[in-house]
Amino acid sequence: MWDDFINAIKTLAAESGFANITLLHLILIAIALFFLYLAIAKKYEPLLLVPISFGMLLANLPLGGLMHPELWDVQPLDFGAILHHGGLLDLLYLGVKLGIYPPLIFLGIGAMTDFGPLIANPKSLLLGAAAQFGIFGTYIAAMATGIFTPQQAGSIAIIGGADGPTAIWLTSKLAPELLGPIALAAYSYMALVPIIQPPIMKALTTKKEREVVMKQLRPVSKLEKILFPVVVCTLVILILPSSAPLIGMFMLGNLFRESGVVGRLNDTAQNALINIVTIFLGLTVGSTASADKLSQPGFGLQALLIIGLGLAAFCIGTAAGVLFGKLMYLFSGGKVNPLIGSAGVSAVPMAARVSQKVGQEANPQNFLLMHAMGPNVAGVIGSAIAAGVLLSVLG
Amino acid sequence: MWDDFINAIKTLAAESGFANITLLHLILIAIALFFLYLAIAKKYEPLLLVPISFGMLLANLPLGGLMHPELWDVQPLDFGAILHHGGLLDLLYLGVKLGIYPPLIFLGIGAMTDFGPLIANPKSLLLGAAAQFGIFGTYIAAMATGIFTPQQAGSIAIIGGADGPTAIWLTSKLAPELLGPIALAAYSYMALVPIIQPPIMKALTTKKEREVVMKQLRPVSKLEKILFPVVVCTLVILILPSSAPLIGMFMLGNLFRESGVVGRLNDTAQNALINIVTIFLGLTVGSTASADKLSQPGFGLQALLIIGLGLAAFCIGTAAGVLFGKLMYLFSGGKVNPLIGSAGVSAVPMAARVSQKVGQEANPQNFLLMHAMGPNVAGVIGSAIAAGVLLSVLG
Amino acid sequence: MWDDFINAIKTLAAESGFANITLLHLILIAIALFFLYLAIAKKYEPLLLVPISFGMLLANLPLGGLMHPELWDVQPLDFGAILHHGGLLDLLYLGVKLGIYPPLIFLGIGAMTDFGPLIANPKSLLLGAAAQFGIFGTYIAAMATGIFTPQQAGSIAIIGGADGPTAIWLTSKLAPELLGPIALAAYSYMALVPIIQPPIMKALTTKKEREVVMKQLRPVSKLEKILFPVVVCTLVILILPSSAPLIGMFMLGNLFRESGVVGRLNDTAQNALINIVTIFLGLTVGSTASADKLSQPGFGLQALLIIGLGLAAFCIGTAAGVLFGKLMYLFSGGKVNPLIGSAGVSAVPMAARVSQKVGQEANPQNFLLMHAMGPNVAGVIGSAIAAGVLLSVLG
Amino acid sequence: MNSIILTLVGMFVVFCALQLIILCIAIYSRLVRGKAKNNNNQNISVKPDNVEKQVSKNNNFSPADDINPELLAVITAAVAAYMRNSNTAYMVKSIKRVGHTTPIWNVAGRNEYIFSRF
Amino acid sequence: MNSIILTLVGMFVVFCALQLIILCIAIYSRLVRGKAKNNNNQNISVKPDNVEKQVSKNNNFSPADDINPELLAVITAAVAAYMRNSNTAYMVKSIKRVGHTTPIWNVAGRNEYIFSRF
Amino acid sequence: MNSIILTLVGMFVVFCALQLIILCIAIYSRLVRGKAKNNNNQNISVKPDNVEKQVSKNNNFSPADDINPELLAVITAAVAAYMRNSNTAYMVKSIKRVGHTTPIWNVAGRNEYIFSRF
Ligand code: NA
Ligand code: NA
Ligand code: NA
Repeated sequence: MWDDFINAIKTLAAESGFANITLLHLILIAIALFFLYLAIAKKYEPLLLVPISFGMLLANLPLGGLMHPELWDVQPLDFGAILHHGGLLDLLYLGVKLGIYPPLIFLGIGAMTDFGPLIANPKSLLLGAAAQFGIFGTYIAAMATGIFTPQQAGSIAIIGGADGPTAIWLTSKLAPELLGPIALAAYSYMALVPIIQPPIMKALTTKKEREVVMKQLRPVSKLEKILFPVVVCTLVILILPSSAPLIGMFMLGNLFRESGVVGRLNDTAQNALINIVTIFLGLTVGSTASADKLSQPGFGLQALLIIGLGLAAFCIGTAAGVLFGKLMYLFSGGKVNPLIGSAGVSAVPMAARVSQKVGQEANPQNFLLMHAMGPNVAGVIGSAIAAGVLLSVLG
Repeated sequence: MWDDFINAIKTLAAESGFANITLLHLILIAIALFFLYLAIAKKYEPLLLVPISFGMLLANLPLGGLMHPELWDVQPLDFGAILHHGGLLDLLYLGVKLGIYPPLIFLGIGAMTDFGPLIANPKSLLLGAAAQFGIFGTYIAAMATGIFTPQQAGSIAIIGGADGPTAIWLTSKLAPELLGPIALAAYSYMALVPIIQPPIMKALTTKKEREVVMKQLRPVSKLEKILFPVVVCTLVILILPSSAPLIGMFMLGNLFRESGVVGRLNDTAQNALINIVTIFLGLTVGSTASADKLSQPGFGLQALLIIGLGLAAFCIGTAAGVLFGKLMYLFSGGKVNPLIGSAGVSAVPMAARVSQKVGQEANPQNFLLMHAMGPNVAGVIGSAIAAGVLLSVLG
Repeated sequence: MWDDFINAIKTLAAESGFANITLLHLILIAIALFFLYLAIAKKYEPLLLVPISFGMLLANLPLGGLMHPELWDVQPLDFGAILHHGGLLDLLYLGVKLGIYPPLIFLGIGAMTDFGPLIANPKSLLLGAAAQFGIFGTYIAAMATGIFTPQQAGSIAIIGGADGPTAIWLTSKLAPELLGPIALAAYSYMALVPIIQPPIMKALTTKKEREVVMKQLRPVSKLEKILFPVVVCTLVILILPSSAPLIGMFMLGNLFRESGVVGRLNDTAQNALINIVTIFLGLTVGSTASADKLSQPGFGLQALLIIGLGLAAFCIGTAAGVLFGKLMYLFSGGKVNPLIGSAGVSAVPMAARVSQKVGQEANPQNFLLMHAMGPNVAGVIGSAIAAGVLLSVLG
Repeated sequence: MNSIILTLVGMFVVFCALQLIILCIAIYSRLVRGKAKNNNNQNISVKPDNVEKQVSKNNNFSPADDINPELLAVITAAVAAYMRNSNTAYMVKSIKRVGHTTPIWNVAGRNEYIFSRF
Repeated sequence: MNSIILTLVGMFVVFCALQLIILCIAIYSRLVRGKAKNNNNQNISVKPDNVEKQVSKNNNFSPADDINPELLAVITAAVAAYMRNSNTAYMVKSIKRVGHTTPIWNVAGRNEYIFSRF
Repeated sequence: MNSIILTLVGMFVVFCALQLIILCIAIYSRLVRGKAKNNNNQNISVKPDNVEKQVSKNNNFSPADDINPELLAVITAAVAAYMRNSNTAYMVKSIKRVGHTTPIWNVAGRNEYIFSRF
């Protein structure tokens, strides 16, 4: 009987995580804990980074069976196998893979977004367009490295959109094998916007430009705000049908908000629904960064390049926004402060706050926040369109 | 390189919605915008009509790929194909097609419904029964047109139930090809109850009848309220098993409410859960009214007939309720005001308010609201039973 | 025409529940109503027992078609058939069968759990370990009856974990045919903890032991609370990977709570999400106790044995906890009150309150609540580990 | 099935089902109320159960009385506190319930809910 | 497709789309505001509709003014009520909005929501 | 596997796992508290971080003290305001927390949450 006991313990020990852990597991656990630290102690986009890094932690404790990367490498997907053999995170990951979660998050973000400043100054949409050069410039750079497929390059480039759900949505369609690192890079750099942007903004502008006080925005009527989501959604989807899931749900959420007649739905879209989806999305996206999946040769190099290219994407986008802002400064006869251009990268509302802060450093009487909110939300629309282009061309 | 650029733009342009839009798309977009206008500006049942009409708008922007009607025309359904090729709305539409959303909405409605007035005056259940003649009378009329199958006629008839989830539930089972128009008609006419009902009510009653002041309802104890959902659910499902999904969840919701021991579940059933389901249901039901689906010949005529028959259904139901109310007036020796009969069509709480308003016009001291709530909620039970009969016989 | 009418009524009557009800249906309906009574009038764990007993009621109204047990008896499961032929509760039951609901409930419970008292006095974890002897002792007893398979015995034994989601999770994997009775027994005995435990606690302790006043717990810093879920989750999953779904989500929920940076997610995890899942879980677990499923010979005996063994499990667990408490009393030189040992069975927070109450009876100045919370929450971790062992060995 | 037959069958089933419900409600209501009356006669002292019943008898749905001067003052103060910076003078002339009238039971439930959060 | 071509195409599409949106906004804004101005000229009496418009013009986002002394006192009292049993003296020196500035419309909506629950 | 073996194995694994957790908690608690003590010695001025720690030390769970007279008065007034139209005299004799005792940290979190909504 003692022997039976010892044997049973030995069997369990052999099936334990301690007996099956590898160096790669340990490295990835350390990375997960590092991002958890950033999320909690440094408050780096905690709403996403806490679930993402915890998902990454769970996926790298060996044999937990929560996530089975091999189920997702088959083309086409075998949904029967996923249902029969999938773990908890495999099943929740269906919502990512089927493209359900990111549009639902956009629904909630739409319900939280005030397009008033954009409607009051529609020209700021152009700044939101210019900043998308961060995406396409990075695409060129990623292709130039020669180690990424066009699909992978497009997914890396979308980090420059500074918009998490868009990045996850596009990557899950183009290059799901890179989902974990790209999501981590996207959210980390979004949290780092206050550090990344100011030097670029100051380098590209003169103090005189930064001191420009913009004139107060006109009030926007309720009717204009209600028409906005309907018009934008119709136009953008007619131009670029592949952007429909993101833009459609984004604008539906905003219509919930502005119509004022569906308070219940508005409340749920920006609370219970988006929170539930955020938990599921974060956990499962994080769990794609598992040692089982990432042990293919060359992945370490790819991950390092993603970190570098992601940073480049933010820098290029910021620079393009500021430079286009300088153009508008010139053409408007000095009425536009070029600092609001950097907000065009999205990263709502962080980038707009950075514009405000840098502006106030140059001139304490300068309140750019509301003016920067225009390009800021325009950047979300802009990156959704850019993602649509990348999906149309590369998908 | 310039040629490459031009070619790429040309390809994208050829794949754009502008290049692929047809007249039918434009008509349906216009209809969607019209219903959106009614929902927001006129407050016509906005909780459902905003998502429904937005879903219709999204489904008619060509090539958006959110909804693929061809996936749903197969018999039996190919769920693998839906998962592999479905868009966002196809996937959410699974909840309609599998019959999940309407019962969950009934769960929430049950949690919001107070059956107190009905328990205090159980005879008002008969008024809720009489008003269901609107359903069956319309069935006769729809069959008489000769262009509908019995299943389609039953789905059109259920508009007379004045109960959105019941109509959607039955139609998705009997005649899913008509889901969009029937849902739009049902919710529009529910919003129009204050305009449709009063002339019929006044034409069928004398001033003396309308002036009847009914005696105050007795108080209802907590225990009676707790027993009600259990008893009704058991009885109705034993009589008509096909009504189980609707009646079962309706009464579970009400038990959450009245039991007083599951406040958390009650709260979630009538808030987060029903709101999430309402968003998904509305969007996807609206998206079934897409040009791709509706281009079959004869659909325009069908849609027009649905509008006419739906109106007839409301009128017949109202008239039947009022006439039965007159019967009760006679048999009770003038103690029952026949105006509360019209509330039996459901359309909670609008129809009960109409009874109150018309009663007060005849006699300013007349407060019929609580008395009309009895037939009003009875109408919900009545139409769920009627839907069960239609499903049993035609399904 | 009269004949047609009579025939149609006859057909409907023949398809009605009244015509198809059997004695077993009636017995199970009576049992369902009895548990509904306990849940509402006696407040026995109403959050779960109201949905469970209502689900049981619905599943035993014949021909309702909400649940089809025959779909779940196939090995391996035919998900296509479930989607094509399943009723509402079959579809919701997928979340139980695929192991999704219990971990999500653990997410919410984790978000509601304060591990402070456990961190302040880590030794109380041993009491949470000792009480798990209730599980394994019952396993020996269940196997000794000779009528259960090892899988069934393991599922019955887990009742002794006094933790509903863990019991449902393990049973749905090992012996789904017993899910209904086991869930009912688990939640009923959890509600009966204030009746079951005190006699055992008093019988095994002297008055002097019960009078021991424990010294005030040290304050626990925020950092210690944040580290706890991460450390415990990592350790436990490395030791026993099969416990990952429960422990992982439990600790993620707790991290949401303690990190303080994801208030939105914390709020949703412990409200909307857990409530929605509780409704679905309760309803479908209850509906597995249907006459259609339970008509196999010998089931009655099995059910009676489950009732007896479940009670034994609680008694053994309580006794083991108290006895281990006495050990700690000895080794600590009388500083530990053995009464806190009984809280190790879980049943949060009921068992801790029982410790408090029995302690105060012996010494009115004795406040054991906080000290008993340590073993109490340790018991949850302990039973999740025990469930993992059972799954590893028997699954 | 002929559509007229279906109509007859349908209306017959609907009426039968609802008539049966009426019967059941009548029966159990009599039982419940009979029992409640007995209880009232026996126990004069106000137990929690009876308090509930009494409160439910006060359930007279008079929306006009529902909002009393004190509450009005509190609400006015709150509105004033919020609105101060918009340069307009406000006077709360009427406070209307939005949505349907709330039975006293809901109010009681709501209060319990509010206090349970303290 | 060559990566430079893709970049050109992408930026072209993004700019075109957003330029088109600018056009549309410009057009419908002019229509809406023209109509609103006409309405203002015609109706001097303050109708509900106009009140809405006026309030929305007060939408000047001055966070500093948003919290006035009365409200500060109320909040301070509430904090004090909660915190009394921790042996520390508190003084509310500054109250900051957490999160983004709330437009007046949100405040109005929130108030309506609060009152609808009474 | 023999059921007694399974029991031994199971209890062994449960005890080992929890014992390991005890070890880890003991180790990291010592580290954390050692560090906190050092910080306290070095910085006498009250920084935000330290305030948090001090508050958490006041976490003494005395439910009786939790509700002070002022708060009682506020609640009484609120109850009175709601209940006025039911013809009954009320006196708030005791206010009990519903559910489990709330640690001070929860109160702090709740307050932050409430204020973030202003
Ligand atoms: Na962007
Ligand atoms: Na009806
Ligand atoms: Na336990």
